[in-house]
Amino acid sequence: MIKITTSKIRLLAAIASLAMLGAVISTLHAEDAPAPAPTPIAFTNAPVAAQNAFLLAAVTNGDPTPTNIAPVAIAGHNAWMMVSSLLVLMMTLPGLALFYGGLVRSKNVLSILAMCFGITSMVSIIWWAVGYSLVFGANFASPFLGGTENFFFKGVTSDPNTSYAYWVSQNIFAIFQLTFAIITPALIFGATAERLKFSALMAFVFCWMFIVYFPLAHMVWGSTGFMNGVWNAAAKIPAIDFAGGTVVHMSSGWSALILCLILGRRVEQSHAPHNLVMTFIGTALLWVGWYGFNAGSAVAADGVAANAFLTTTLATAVGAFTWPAVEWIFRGKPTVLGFCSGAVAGLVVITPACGFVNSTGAVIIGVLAGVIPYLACTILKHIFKYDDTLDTFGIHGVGGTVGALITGVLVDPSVNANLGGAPAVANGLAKAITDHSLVVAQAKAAGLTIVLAVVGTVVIAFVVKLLIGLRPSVEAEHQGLDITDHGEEAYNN
Amino acid sequence: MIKITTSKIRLLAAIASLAMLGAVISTLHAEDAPAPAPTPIAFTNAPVAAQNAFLLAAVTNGDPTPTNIAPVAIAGHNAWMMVSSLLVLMMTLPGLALFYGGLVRSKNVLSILAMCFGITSMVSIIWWAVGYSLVFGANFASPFLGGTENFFFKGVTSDPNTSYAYWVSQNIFAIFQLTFAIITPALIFGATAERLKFSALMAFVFCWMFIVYFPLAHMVWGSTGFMNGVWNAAAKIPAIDFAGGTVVHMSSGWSALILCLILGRRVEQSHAPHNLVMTFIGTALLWVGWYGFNAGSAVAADGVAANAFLTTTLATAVGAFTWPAVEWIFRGKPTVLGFCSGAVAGLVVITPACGFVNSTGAVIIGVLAGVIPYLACTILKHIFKYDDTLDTFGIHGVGGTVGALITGVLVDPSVNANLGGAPAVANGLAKAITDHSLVVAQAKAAGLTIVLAVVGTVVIAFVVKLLIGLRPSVEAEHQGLDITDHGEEAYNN
Amino acid sequence: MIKITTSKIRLLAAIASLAMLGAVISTLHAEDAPAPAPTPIAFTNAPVAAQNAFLLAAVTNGDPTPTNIAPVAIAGHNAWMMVSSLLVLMMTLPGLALFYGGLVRSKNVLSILAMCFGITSMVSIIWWAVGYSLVFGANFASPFLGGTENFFFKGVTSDPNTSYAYWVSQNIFAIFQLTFAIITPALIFGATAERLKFSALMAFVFCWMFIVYFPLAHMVWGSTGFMNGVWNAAAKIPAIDFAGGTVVHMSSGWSALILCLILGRRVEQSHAPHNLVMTFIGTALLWVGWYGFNAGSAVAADGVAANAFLTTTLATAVGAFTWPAVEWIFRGKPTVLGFCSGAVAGLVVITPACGFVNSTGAVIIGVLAGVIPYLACTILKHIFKYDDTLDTFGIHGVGGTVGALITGVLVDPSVNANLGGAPAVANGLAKAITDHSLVVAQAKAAGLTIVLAVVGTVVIAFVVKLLIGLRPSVEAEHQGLDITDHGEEAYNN
Amino acid sequence: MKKIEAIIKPFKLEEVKDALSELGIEGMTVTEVKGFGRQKGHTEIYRGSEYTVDFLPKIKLEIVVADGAVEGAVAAIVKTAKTGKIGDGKVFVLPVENAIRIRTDETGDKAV
Amino acid sequence: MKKIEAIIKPFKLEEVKDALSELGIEGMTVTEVKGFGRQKGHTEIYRGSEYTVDFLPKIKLEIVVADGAVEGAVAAIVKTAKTGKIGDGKVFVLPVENAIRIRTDETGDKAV
Amino acid sequence: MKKIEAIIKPFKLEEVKDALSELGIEGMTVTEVKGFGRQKGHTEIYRGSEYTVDFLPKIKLEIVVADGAVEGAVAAIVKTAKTGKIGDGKVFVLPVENAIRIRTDETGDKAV
Ligand SMILES: Nc1ncnc2c1ncn2[C@@H]1O[C@H](COP(=O)(O)OP(=O)(O)O)[C@@H](O)[C@H]1O
Ligand SMILES: Nc1ncnc2c1ncn2[C@@H]1O[C@H](COP(=O)(O)OP(=O)(O)O)[C@@H](O)[C@H]1O
Ligand SMILES: Nc1ncnc2c1ncn2[C@@H]1O[C@H](COP(=O)(O)OP(=O)(O)O)[C@@H](O)[C@H]1O
Repeated sequence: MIKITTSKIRLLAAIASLAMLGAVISTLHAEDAPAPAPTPIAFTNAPVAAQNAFLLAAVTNGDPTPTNIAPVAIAGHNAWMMVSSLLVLMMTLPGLALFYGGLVRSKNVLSILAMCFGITSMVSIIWWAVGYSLVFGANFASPFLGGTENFFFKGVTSDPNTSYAYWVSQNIFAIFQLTFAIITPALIFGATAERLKFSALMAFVFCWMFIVYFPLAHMVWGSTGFMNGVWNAAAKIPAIDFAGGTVVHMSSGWSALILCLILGRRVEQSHAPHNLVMTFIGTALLWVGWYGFNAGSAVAADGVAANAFLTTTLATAVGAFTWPAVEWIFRGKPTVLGFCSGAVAGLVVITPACGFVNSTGAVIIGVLAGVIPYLACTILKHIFKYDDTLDTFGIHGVGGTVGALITGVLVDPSVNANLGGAPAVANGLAKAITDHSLVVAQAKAAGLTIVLAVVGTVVIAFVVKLLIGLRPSVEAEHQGLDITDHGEEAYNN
Repeated sequence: MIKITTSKIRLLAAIASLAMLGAVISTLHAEDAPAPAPTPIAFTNAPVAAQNAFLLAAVTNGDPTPTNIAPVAIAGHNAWMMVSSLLVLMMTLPGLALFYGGLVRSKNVLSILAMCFGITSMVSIIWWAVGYSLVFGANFASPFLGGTENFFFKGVTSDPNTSYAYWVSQNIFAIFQLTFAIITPALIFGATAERLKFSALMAFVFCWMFIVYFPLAHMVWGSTGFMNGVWNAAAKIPAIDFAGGTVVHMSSGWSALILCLILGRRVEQSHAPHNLVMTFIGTALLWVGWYGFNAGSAVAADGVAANAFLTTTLATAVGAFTWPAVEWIFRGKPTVLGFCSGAVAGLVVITPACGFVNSTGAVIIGVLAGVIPYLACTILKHIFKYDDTLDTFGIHGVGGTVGALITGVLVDPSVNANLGGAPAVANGLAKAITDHSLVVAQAKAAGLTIVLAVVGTVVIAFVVKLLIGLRPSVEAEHQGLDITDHGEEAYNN
Repeated sequence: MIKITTSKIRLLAAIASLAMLGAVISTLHAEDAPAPAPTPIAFTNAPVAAQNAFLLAAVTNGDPTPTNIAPVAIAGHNAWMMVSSLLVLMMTLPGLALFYGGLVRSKNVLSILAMCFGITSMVSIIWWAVGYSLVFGANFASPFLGGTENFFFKGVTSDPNTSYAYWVSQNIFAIFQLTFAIITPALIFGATAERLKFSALMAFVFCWMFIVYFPLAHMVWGSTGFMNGVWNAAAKIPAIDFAGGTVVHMSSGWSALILCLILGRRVEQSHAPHNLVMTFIGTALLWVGWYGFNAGSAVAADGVAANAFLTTTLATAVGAFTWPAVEWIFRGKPTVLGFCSGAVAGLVVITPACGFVNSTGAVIIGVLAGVIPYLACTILKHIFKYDDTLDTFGIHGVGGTVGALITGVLVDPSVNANLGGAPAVANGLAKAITDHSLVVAQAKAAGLTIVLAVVGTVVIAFVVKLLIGLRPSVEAEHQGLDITDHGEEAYNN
Repeated sequence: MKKIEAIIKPFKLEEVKDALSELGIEGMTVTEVKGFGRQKGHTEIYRGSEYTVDFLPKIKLEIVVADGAVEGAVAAIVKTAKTGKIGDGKVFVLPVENAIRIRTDETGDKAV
Repeated sequence: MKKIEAIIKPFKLEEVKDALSELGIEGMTVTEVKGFGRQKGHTEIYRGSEYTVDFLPKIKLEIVVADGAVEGAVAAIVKTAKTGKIGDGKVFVLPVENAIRIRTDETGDKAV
Repeated sequence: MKKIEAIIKPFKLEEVKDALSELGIEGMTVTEVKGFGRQKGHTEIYRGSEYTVDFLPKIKLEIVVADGAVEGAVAAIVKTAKTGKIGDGKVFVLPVENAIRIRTDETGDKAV
């Protein structure tokens, strides 16, 4: 028999009405696509010099515009971007799920896995239907949202979308970006672990994508984005964020803080992680997968990717060294959770910076990552007494904010020629770097991100609370969400 | 001291005689290799235009034939195919092993791991000795089996085998295909989990490779294959199967059904999975690895791979959304096992279609994958009361069959130019697509696959039963196969 | 409050003084860099023929020297080397940690994870500061150590370091090599598991990198290296070691033997692995990651990498087949640990050979790997009664030595043109291959490696023992190192 | 009141539980234990090391019942848990002085 | 001397332990057990298969105390472990004939 | 008949088992338990949260023996399990009214 409970009806109603809302908003400013570029010539018709320049550009991620030959997907770049995409997917499934899952009690581990899986599947569908277009489309010609032209992946073929990459198939680019849209909301639920209903989660994320993620991602990475300093000549805030310090970590971290405050503390007191080996595996897979996240954000297998690869490694290793070293000095013992936390913090803080700083910058970032989030998780949290279960705010919120700001300080234009490209010159980014004033734009971008995340989360959380409620009953919390929300137990005999 | 038990002698005898048989059969029709192509010219001696066309073809997986320069292994494609190969290996070790292993009781988990590992190692040896040649060789000039020319990997060098890929080293291609030959028989043993002797498994798989897999793989993918619609101008059944709906999933799924019927039900009644986190990790690694399986089946990092990457992602996400959604509606709760099952079902059903359908097709496939295998596992299985322990038939058999058929319906020639290539025109595939009649060829291919799998399995199972027996004693089943077959326990203190 | 214990002060003192020592030694012979090569011409200024030759060389890892155009990082190779690097990182985190961690008691599993993580982070910092330069620098012009020119990654940019790879960014190459420098010392601690203090480990590894690893790696792989037969025309011992039979496996395996002898036996008697599934996952990830290790050691996605990919697969599969087959025959049952051990042994023995032997050679190596380390772990160990907890010596020491020697026997110059390159001709390697006398050079290289590892380990171990002690108290050993060294427990509820 | 402690083979648990339920026994407590006895263990070999497993997995059932119910309960356990093979286990009967149901504060026979 | 065996809900362990400590009871032994009783279990569904979970996780406390301390200890357990919901558990009191502290060879009441 | 319950340190299990076997005691049942007592636990810190571990891993041995064998068994346990350090554990002796061997229906002293 079909069981339709009231809460399920409310959930569906909530989702449906928000879908409406999203669709309405998203078509409001729909305009025609920008005028097409002049017709390119066929490779075979181009002069030999142009052909060769084109081929060299193809394998080194150069700019083919002068050759007037239409760029095509090139094996080396496509290969790297497919790998990067599957690596970032692996960060969520199983990486983050294990990292978080190991830290909760055994009676709640499945609820973590279900949240990661539920978000992955739902966000994929939204992304295909409207999300990709709202972020990377252009026909709104708006600094705040993309366009409608790629709804339902219309026009998302194996040819490149040259607004974002000359040599990578657009369908791979779309999936690569999907994996970011998946992991971002999944990060939030570390802060609310062990006391948020699965149905509430799904409704929350549905709304959050439209209200927080899509606008923010467009502002930072969209070709017409408000804060896209590197690629949008008209960016009002010429900030830089290589792989998502604001879009991914700050947005999720600050939303996590607000949501955990709204939820209140857990019923049962603090507890030990149920399986630190699981958390360790998750950490290791996050690190490995993060190369797709960071070096993949070059959207090419070029020198910028190579630099991001290097800086990611160093910052993570130094973070993983510093955090337990601090523990060893102040607490007497270096812990495995300290190693894991330091590595993740290093990854978080280097994220916005990885394609813009050199190896020395990366080491400095690693040290900061081992200290500041450590203090946030141990001292700040105790002072303010919020129950950030798995320290999402402490690591992603604080770490992301540190990363956004420090990128403005440590930026080294010699590692990334795009920092001096035409758009950067036009919108003032290049000058800000020479003047050492980039940190101002970074602070503005960080501030805007915090406002959007906080306001968005407050609104959505109260709507969801009203419609279907956020917390399970106290009984259910005692019994564990695995049985009450999913009717399963993780471990049997 | 050496313990030679009777069953071991019988096992060796069985293996040896089948090896004989295989070798005899395989050399029966050995003929000379086909006439060599006209001698190509050296790159440096070719005209500049040809050189440039060659280089462009090299990085975009184009056809170099017009340039008359011999193709070579190209970094981007080789890189992608090495990655794909290791991803598909990861699907079996540890992916499938964990997916299956988490679902059995803790006293049988090692037996699952041992089966995956045993198959991996044995099939690798067979593949090197004769398998690759029997599938991808040509000197039998037969639609049903390959040839003898590559026995013991003779001639399998770092140069491309241009019958299958212009720009990928043949040794990588051979290993890539090996990973398919490994996972296919490994899938079968989900249906017979907890009640099949390890020795029986090894003997069964040995025979099954020769009788079912090698012929089937040649028919579908061999350059002279009976059902190879895309590449064999002389294919009798011009069907399509991008990454193995028939070869991998139908063959294993239907063989699994038959084998579990022959074995009979387990002694102990139904039980809960011993570790759903393990199953979850396995699922995630299957998903991640499947990109090698599906996008790797383009045997290049080109636009077709890119499309397969996209469709695989969408179908899987939608499958993972639909299955637990159906559970939520009909059973009251979405389960983690539902997410895992839906994802795997999505992956199975998209497999034959991934390089041939567009994103809308992928979403439709995802929905079907979340519903039809669900019904097979919950209703069909109860009606017919077969003990398909881990639902290999329900997911791979049923899902694979759905995939094979639906590919014929949803095929979109605009995503894959090969569907209109010369062989496809010659054998009628191109016309079938325009006529919307491809599903007929697909049905024929599916039917032939079922017949081969069923008959092959019946014969082999009875032979193995006769020689060494299939099931452990009831005592052993109670104690668990880990101790009785391997003398080990998975978990200690 | 800050807890500064005596042992911590001693540890810091030890590390500091060794850092001094290292720095002093490393600058002793610092000289100017070798004379720069003639200025290359820009791509656009080169003749078309040269441009095309350059482009073909770029995508096939050819030698661009004749074109006189400066090589650049090429997408396909960069992509493969980024993938290889993250694969080798994955071998340590989580691969090796799980492989070892599953084999110890549950009260010591975190100590294994902490050692892997601690080594990863500390070695990364040393590598950035001085290690890379000491191995791959050149300004000492010494066969025993590199140079100072790349201290703190000075000059390590996204352009290639053409002494080691024409088409790969140097920063990726530096990280790729870092991952080798990480896993090598991490291997050692299998032999001493369950009875070595974390602080002692860190101090030991710090010293060991300077005294054993950096010199050895330079000797074998440095462009001016003493035993670098393939690339150094002036190599005194023209030996070959494709991916680290001597540098990685022999050095760690022999050091492990010595260190476990110095430590003495564990307090508690032998025990069963606490989680064989964990060990299985670790094995699978080691296998998957090892493709980065072996095929990545071509430092290009070319035909040599392709061959290494093939041979690695075959040797591993055959090793994984042989070891449990031997168990089945002599002990009555094939074990999962046998499969895992055989696979790892296969990987170890093929490591030095993978880029130099053909598929038949790989199969022979697999058989040897399944038999000789098996005997070392079961018979040798019992005869000499050393407590090599997790058989690091049995598998890596013995297997690495077998691999180094057998490479000299099975080498096939047809799979790797570099074996007949100019340096190989100059230093006698090419002749040794034709004469079938290469095994002599291999034996010399192996002998030198053993001497360095043994002497280095003895010295370091006694120094560390003196300064901070090696073993925990008997009480601590009973309680388990997880609580005593890290204040955590792996598993809770 | 008596406490019946039964050590049985794990796969017999369901059957024994059902038999006791049929007798109207509504409560019991189950523990996973390891048993050492006449039933031989086995040897496991991990690479070179032999490891003797003497302790085999068993289930311990604890059931507190009124004096009058002891005999029936013991008989039911013995009957359903028997396979006739060594290692079937034991039943022990211990005196209990009092029982309290936490929820209701009931004591004595009413509490079990 | 008596042995008190209390079967309680897992999340009550800390509270009960603290209550006993306040009474000056310095030792106890805790086992994770599964309980079968009036408290209904639930049904888990794994794909097609239903799986009924009758055995719910409980904690068993064992405390050996001098005769005089029994009453207070039992009262403390009952009070703190009570939620008033079905499944709160039981307390059983069994006779103990002797107790020995391994470390010191002390016996009887001094040993507990 | 008596039941001896011994709470010991985990790494002493093998030794104690061997000592009992030498006395001719052929059966026992072992449970992993957590003990709370005079032996101090430790504090674990997970990022910011302190977590006090009072319950330490112990092994509970249960051995039912004929009355005459009690003394020897207890002495053997105490002797082999002693390290002299706090936390060595306890031995309790409880009366048993009956024992039945499931396999053979033997009862009383013959059953143990
Ligand atoms: N004297 C004893 N005291 C406590 N438990 C015992 C005793 N003897 C046997 N047992 C338990 O009963 C189980 C079965 O005993 P065993 O001697 O193997 O076979 P059987 O019950 O057929 O005689 C043992 O594994 C152990 O758990
Ligand atoms: N007769 C009994 N013997 C041993 N344990 C019992 C008995 N009855 C109940 N229990 C234990 O007490 C727990 C709670 O009992 P239950 O009947 O569910 O609720 P309540 O204690 O509220 O009556 C059970 O789960 C079981 O562990
Ligand atoms: N009164 C008691 N009742 C039941 N178990 C006890 C009691 N006192 C101690 N124990 C058990 O004995 C173990 C050892 O006791 P403890 O007080 O730590 O040291 P010692 O045995 O040296 O006095 C405890 O961990 C607990 O399991």
